[in-house]
Amino acid sequence: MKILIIDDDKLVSGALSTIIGAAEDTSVVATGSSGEAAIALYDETAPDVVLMDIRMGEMTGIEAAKRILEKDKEAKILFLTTFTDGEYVTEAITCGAKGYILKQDYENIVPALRAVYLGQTVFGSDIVKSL
Amino acid sequence: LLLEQKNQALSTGQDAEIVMATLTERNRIAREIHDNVGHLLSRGILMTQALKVSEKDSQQTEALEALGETLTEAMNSVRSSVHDLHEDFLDLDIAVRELVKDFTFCPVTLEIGNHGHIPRDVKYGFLTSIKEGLNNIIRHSKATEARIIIQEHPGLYQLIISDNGPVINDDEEKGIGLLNMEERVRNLKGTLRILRAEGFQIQIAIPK
Amino acid sequence: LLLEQKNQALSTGQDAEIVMATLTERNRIAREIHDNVGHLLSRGILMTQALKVSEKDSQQTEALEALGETLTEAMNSVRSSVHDLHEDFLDLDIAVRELVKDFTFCPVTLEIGNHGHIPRDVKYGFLTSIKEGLNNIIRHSKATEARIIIQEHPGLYQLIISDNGPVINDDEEKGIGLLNMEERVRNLKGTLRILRAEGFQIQIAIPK
Ligand SMILES: Nc1ncnc2c1ncn2[C@@H]1O[C@H](COP(=O)(O)OP(=O)(O)OP(=O)(O)O)[C@@H](O)[C@H]1O
Ligand SMILES: Nc1ncnc2c1ncn2[C@@H]1O[C@H](COP(=O)(O)OP(=O)(O)OP(=O)(O)O)[C@@H](O)[C@H]1O
Ligand SMILES: [K+]
Ligand SMILES: [Mg+2]
Ligand SMILES: [Mg+2]
Ligand SMILES: [Mg+2]
Repeated sequence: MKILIIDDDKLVSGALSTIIGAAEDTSVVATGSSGEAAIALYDETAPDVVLMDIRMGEMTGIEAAKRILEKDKEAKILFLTTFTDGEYVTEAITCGAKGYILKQDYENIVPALRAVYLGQTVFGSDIVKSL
Repeated sequence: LLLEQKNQALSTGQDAEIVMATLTERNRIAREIHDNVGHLLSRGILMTQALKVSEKDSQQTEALEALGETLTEAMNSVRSSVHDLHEDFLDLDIAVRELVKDFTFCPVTLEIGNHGHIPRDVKYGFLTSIKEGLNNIIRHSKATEARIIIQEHPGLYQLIISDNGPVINDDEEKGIGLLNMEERVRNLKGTLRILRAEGFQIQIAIPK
Repeated sequence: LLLEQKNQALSTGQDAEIVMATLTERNRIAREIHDNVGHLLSRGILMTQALKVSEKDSQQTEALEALGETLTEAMNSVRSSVHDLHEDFLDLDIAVRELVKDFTFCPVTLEIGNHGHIPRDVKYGFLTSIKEGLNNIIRHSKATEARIIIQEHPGLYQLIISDNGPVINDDEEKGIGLLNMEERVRNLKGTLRILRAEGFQIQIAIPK
């Protein structure tokens, strides 16, 4: 599956790219560091799943997700969060994304991407573990 | 004012205000830590994992594993601090009991009905009101009994503070205490009524 | 009590108490973060350092370098939060000016002498006393002028709050406000004197 990684922290997207790229069934098609980049790169690279930071500077991940989903209802977007943060999480669920995963929960990031790829939703790692 | 009344009032003091200030500060710090340290740590955790998946040397891999664990522990520690901080840490029932326990001027009957989650603002409003109400009982009433009722109704939260002291001063003058209370209640879009009938009674209702 | 007096008193409110509560909470959190997260982070930094020394692959070495920087940044962030938290963050002069600025009942002359570092407890004691003193001026004096003096002497810190209001009530009764102030001063091993001569004067001295 082709993964697009968006995070405004390049060290984070770089590390994610290495981690995800190391799995057998994944390839990272691009990394970007803003909501705008997410929209452009989604069109350019047609990823199977977008892994996107929920909190970014100019445009939040949620806004970017909404824009992507406007153009492609089938888009599969998984948010990265630092902590389970009430307000964001609710929005993450209601904006049409496939859920969220804690950034530091590195062991579950690839499994979560697989779950989303299969059409499931992921809300934190507990769900992933029980899959 | 008798000395024992004074001491009493001293002890019920500014508790609720202080609890509120504390909460505000907690939230501020929680946000700060969350945004800064939390972010850097999660980056560090991911970088460590990336190093691990790229590492050829097994000894290094082991050390990276241990490093990952250390950082995860640090992250959990941050998370639990922040969680504690954000936690709606005020248990209204406990806080009210605390206030009542310290109140020795007269016996207080406390009736707290079953209630679900009460919004934080309402809790603090209730707590400050109870504090002022109890202080007023010490200062202005000759009550031999007081009663505090907290009740959740379908559309509102209700607080009643009453005492059985004879009503001496029945002009409707409000001091700073009651004005303050009124302002708080108004900010919560609620209503405050004062009854001076058999004793002094404060009725507060805050819509959900 | 006139309404404008009430509003005035509302606004000088519980500020100082709140500042103190905030401080206490900051310190608690600071200690917690420092002890837990700080410890784990410094361990993580050492581990990263060790990994770097043993690393053969230059790309990995570079990544470890970046990781080390991230963790150092996290550590600095923890440290600076903790520092800010621990910081004797109350600038007495500013805080007093703030109180005075909000005080519109009568003009206040503020004389703050040169002083070195004033211990935190003393600062808070002074601040709460000033707050109460100003509230009392609103509530009890007909003053047209007030004066606050803060002075460091070789062996003590001094605070004087005075007004020029005619002394109406010259029984020596103390309310909660002054009792509270007295207790605070006593806790600081200091002395509090009240003069009711030309106006009302509170003199506080705290030994170093
Ligand atoms: N429990 C009570 N019993 C009898 N009278 C009361 C009671 N509570 C309040 N009052 C009356 O209502 C008045 C206003 O109360 P309020 O708390 O607003 O002001 P205060 O207590 O006089 O002063 P402060 O501003 O310091 O609170 C009181 O002065 C008193 O006459
Ligand atoms: N600036 C002042 N001018 C004149 N009288 C004052 C002044 N400050 C205090 N007093 C007198 O001293 C008394 C005690 O003051 P104190 O602050 O202890 O109590 P209070 O202000 O009456 O009530 P509270 O407990 O709410 O502060 C007052 O009631 C008043 O008679
Ligand atoms: K791969
Ligand atoms: Mg971000
Ligand atoms: Mg009162
Ligand atoms: Mg007073």
